[in-house]
Amino acid sequence: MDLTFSPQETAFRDELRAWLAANAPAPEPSDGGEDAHYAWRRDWQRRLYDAGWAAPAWPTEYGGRGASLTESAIYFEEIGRARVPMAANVLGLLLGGPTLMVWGTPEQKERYLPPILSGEEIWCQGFSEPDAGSDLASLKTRAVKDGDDWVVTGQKVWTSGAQYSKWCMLVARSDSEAAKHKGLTYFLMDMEQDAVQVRPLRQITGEAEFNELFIEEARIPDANIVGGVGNGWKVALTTLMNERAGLGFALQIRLRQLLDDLIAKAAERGMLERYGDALAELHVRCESIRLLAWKGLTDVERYGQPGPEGSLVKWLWSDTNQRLTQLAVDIVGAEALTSGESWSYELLRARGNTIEGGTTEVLKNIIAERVLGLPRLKVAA
Amino acid sequence: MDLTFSPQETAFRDELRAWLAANAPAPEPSDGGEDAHYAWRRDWQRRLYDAGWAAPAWPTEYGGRGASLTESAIYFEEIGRARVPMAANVLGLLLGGPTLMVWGTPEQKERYLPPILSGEEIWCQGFSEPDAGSDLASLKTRAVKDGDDWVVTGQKVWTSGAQYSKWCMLVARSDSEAAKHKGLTYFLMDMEQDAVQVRPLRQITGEAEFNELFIEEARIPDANIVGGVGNGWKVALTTLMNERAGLGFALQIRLRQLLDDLIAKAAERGMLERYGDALAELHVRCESIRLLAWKGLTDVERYGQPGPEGSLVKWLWSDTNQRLTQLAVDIVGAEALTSGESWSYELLRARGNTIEGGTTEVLKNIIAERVLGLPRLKVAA
Amino acid sequence: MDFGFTDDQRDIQRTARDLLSERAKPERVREHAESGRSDSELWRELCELGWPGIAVSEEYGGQGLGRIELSILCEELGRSLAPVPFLASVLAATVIEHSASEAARERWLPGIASGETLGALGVAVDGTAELVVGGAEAQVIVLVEDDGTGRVLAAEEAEVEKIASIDPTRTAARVSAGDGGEALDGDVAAGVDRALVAVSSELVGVCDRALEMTVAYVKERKQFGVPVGAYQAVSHRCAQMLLETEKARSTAAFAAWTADADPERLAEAAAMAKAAASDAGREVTASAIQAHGGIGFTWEADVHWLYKRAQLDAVLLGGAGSQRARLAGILADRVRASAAA
Amino acid sequence: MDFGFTDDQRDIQRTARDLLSERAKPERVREHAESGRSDSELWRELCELGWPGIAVSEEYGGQGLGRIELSILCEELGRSLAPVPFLASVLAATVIEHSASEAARERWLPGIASGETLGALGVAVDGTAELVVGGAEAQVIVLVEDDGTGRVLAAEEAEVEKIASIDPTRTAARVSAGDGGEALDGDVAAGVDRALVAVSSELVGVCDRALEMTVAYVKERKQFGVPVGAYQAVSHRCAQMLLETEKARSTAAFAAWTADADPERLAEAAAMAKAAASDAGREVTASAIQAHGGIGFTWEADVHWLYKRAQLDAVLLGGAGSQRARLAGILADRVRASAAA
Repeated sequence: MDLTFSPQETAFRDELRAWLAANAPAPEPSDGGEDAHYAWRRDWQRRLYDAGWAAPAWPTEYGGRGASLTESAIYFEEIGRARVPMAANVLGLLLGGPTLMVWGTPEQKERYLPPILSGEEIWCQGFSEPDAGSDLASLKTRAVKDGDDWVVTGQKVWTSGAQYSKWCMLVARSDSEAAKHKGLTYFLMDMEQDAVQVRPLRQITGEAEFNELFIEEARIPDANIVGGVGNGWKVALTTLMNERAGLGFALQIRLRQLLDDLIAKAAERGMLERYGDALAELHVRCESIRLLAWKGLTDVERYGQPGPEGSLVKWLWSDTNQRLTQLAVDIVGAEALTSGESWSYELLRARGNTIEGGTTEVLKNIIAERVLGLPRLKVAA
Repeated sequence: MDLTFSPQETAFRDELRAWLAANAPAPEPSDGGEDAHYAWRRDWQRRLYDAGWAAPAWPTEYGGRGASLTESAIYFEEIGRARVPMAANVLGLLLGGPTLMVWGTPEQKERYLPPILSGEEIWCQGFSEPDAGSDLASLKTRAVKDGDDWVVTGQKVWTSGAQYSKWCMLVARSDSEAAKHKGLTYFLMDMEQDAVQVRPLRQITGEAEFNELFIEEARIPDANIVGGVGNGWKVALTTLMNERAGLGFALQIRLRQLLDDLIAKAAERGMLERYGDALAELHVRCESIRLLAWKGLTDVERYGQPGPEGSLVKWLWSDTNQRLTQLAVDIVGAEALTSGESWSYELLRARGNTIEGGTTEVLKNIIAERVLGLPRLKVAA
Repeated sequence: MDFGFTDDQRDIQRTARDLLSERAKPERVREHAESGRSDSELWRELCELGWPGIAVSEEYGGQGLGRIELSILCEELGRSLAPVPFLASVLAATVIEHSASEAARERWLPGIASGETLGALGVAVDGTAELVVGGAEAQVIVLVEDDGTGRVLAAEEAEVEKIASIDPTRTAARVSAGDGGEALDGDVAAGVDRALVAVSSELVGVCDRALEMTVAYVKERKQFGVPVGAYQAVSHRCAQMLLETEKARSTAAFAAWTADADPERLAEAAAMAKAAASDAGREVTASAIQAHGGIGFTWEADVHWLYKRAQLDAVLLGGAGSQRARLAGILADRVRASAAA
Repeated sequence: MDFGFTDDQRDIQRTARDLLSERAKPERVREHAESGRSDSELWRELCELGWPGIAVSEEYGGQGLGRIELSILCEELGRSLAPVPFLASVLAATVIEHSASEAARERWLPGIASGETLGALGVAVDGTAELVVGGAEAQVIVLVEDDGTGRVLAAEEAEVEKIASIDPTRTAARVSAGDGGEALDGDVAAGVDRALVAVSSELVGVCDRALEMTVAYVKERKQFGVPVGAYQAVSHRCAQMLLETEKARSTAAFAAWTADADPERLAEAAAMAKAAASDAGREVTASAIQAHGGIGFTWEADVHWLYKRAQLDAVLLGGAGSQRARLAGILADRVRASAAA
């Protein structure tokens, strides 16, 4: 057990930290709405890209730095610590690219990876459907073969960045006869066609981070299938496996910063004594999240696969963020209930944490079944 | 809404309170173990009986006072408040007697009710089985007809007071062909026969409040069937419905007393400030339990059946008692972890509260299905 | 001993629920919330029915009914989230009636009772209240301080800065008293305690509605072919929501009863009610969002309005922590008194 | 950055687990607990293996290994509940080594390291510790006060009154120092913080075992024809037990690591570890009883021994509340320092 960074890891961190200190993003636009904000994040990705910092975890052959897992975690920690935004094309960088590296043909890699990295082509994810929820096997979007193309019809939901995206990682049912998770295929769907309509999905915060996709006979050529017809389930799992690995470290640091802000606020308002117990408990949780995240990384490095920590970290993080932002209402006062203030945004946004990226209920099921080996409940309809 | 007692209710309370003040039970025996303790409670029942206070809720024709529901609740509150024990034959008085009043033949009532009331014949309850848990329909104890008798074989568990009992309210499977809950019959089994063996079931407190019953071809005459052959499910439900009604008020008062003791202890040790928030929350819960218990009574009086409050009260009470006794460890210190002290006994005993008389999990199921009308989960084995 | 409503009280409850389920449908509430406007048409109707004056005594033009009747209306309005300035106005009326001078009572109460005048009540520190619900449209504002003093001010006597709170079904403002208005000289605590009960009852209504919406949703929504409400993760969550709601409801009912029938216990009962209701409000509405899954996080699902209302009500006139601190003080006094006895 | 054990550490863990699963089976633990006797045969064996001296430096006859190695043994002994005076003795050794005089170190440590001498450590108020685990059989007792002072005493220099705690797998005593023994003059806090880590690790072992027993039980036990572990009420409870256990485990591992590698962070890390482990110990073992249902409440089911051990360990050297109060102080200092910077 050694919880210090190696000289190489320290050098990586120092280089990045120095670069971030010298290369702040442009000032965050105060108006222009979500479009202006997105343009700002795209500009920021371009700066990262130009300096070789857009996706350090990608192999050098694809334009990354071949960063180790630890270095990759450091990358997200530092991005969070510097309070700079994520690169605009986060789904392409974290999910789409890595999925192609595993399942893509040489032609696909050559065609798609460079514009993901530079941010020229934004990617979004079309997995969830209104009636499917956590149940990927019950997807209803259909893909029907028509010559060298597939014709796709259906509805997707929770697709973030769809309005800015060129490509959608789409899982659709290509064989309605096959068993539930066997008839799925993973497509790259061109978003620039009239058959695809994007409708923003407004959240309780008032903003629209996500969208609904209405797909009415969209056309996708054979060449845009990833991993082969009928193999969509497996390919999608690769994407999902990548989902939380790096982001966890950024979220963890963000939580840390929020807690530090809250402690400072409590000190300022003379409330450290009164809320000391609650703040200390949040501190224990934050530290535990950090430690469990690093432990998960060690497991991957040693055994090639993550331990139970992934689901535990997500669960503990989301629960802790909700407690923290709720406590903030008591400490910060009116400001935390005033529309447009950052504390009130955090309070509302935190409610999504236990739903997005696997609800807490689903995470508990996963822990019970896959980690503890408890029997799966068979239900009769 | 009127949360005061009527003149009649006040008179009832005052009479009882005065009697209790003038008629304390004999001093609790300090040695002689459980037998001496039980003899003491039996003696106490005799005193209650002689003064007409053994079962005020029973109709006057059976030797009670025909007390109203409110008066009955007052009775248990006062018994708790005076810190005197329950009558020894508590299961006969609260469950056996009332069940017979509904389902018994005139002969059965005449034969069994008087010695229940006087405490001459103690009753115990033989419902639960080792493999059945909350699932009454899967009882395995068998009753086979043999002439004018039934021959019973099986095993029961959680029978409190079995070693002192003359009669056991026994539910057994009299028809193995019938659908699960249709083949049950409710018997009164004479415990004074060699075919019935009682083995004490030691609890985590070290004492044996409960027993296991091993029944090997016990004989029960036809005359001892209550409510008819095959009607055991319904008769047992009558017993179960009576189970918590009155006891809740005694438990609630006991909780109140424990909390008052704990607050006094916290004051004595200068810890009121530090544990003020936790103690205040316990106070809110105690008061809420009291109010919900009274509300339940109003519902029964108005609509003839209890509202959702019964299960809520049991749940909230058991959870609150566990929190209270755990908090006591922090406030009282070493004494609460020392074997034989009352606080350590309460700490350990409280762990049973969320299991006995319906586990919290079962109570939540009941609330979800019967109160909120949520669908029952159908499971496939 | 009777824990139920009288026939008259049940009539009030039924009438209110019927009216609001007709006149304050979710679409209408959303429409007003989104535009940040009060529902003046509905308010006029409620005023005609005499709602704002239900607990104001007849000598000041009110109906002179009790705190239980007021609690019934608060609960129903909490259920519906009707965008009307009811709660703020009755809170102000309550404190004015209990602790302002006769002149101030005569000046303000008839207008509040008829609905022509709007009131608001805030807790101030050194003369400034950071968040006064209803403060932006009130003509009369009552500010009370933690030390038991208070002032009643005409709006123009105060510095009123409008705030957009996260709950746009009501207005809010930051209010500073300066030297304006008139000091309260009566029993301020008695008024505030009654106000706490009214807020608690609104929270009970919010919880009740959140549970109702959730139960309806989880019966319909299916996952793996089964209604999600059949899974214990969901059904036990709903049971927990009911427990919290009933805990809040029972203590609020008790507090409303003590206000009229046993005022010596009111301080304790009001603190209990607000502590239970504030916790329940936060937890039950958060649970409602969670049980709705992804849909619950969307604007269109409407559960978030309940969450936002609960967040504001939970801190209004002091949150659960402050109420428990008060209670702890009461318990400490009691144990000292019994030790001295 | 590496969060795993070294090969040597893994060997220690495996060896300890194998040995204890053989030599400290539940029947044997129960037998000793019921008769209130230490398992002297097992203790002799552990002493021969050098366990009591694992973290004592070589100059005092120990193995001179680190705090992580000690934590591994504490966790395994916590898992097994072996009725041996290990924990009490190493707690005393830890404080003696860090803060007693050279003479006291030479006097006591070699005996503790070999197992011939038994030690115990208690937190005292005005010279009296109400509950000292291992105190009834120790030859050397260390008492520390909240103000950072402490004394080391031969048992005969103190007033030792045996107590029957609810955990009969160990002895306990009330200990008063009087004027006996010798004042500690070194860094008492550094010793106590390391002791806190050892207790935390024992609690992690207790939690781990409670979860293991529970999972095994709920896979077997059926209700309505289905293993109860398939129901979310049970399976989600088990997931929660794992979460609590891993939260405690990760902070205890961090604290053990800081003790040797980053002592400046030890105070914070030890407080975190003990806070997390104390809460986890209480909650996980209580959950284990609940998940076992009626059986869990019986003496024979053996889960109660874990519950009882956890109850004592949770308050040992300061419970979760005290640890969080310390942490709050550290956080306050930090925010003041950064405001000043």
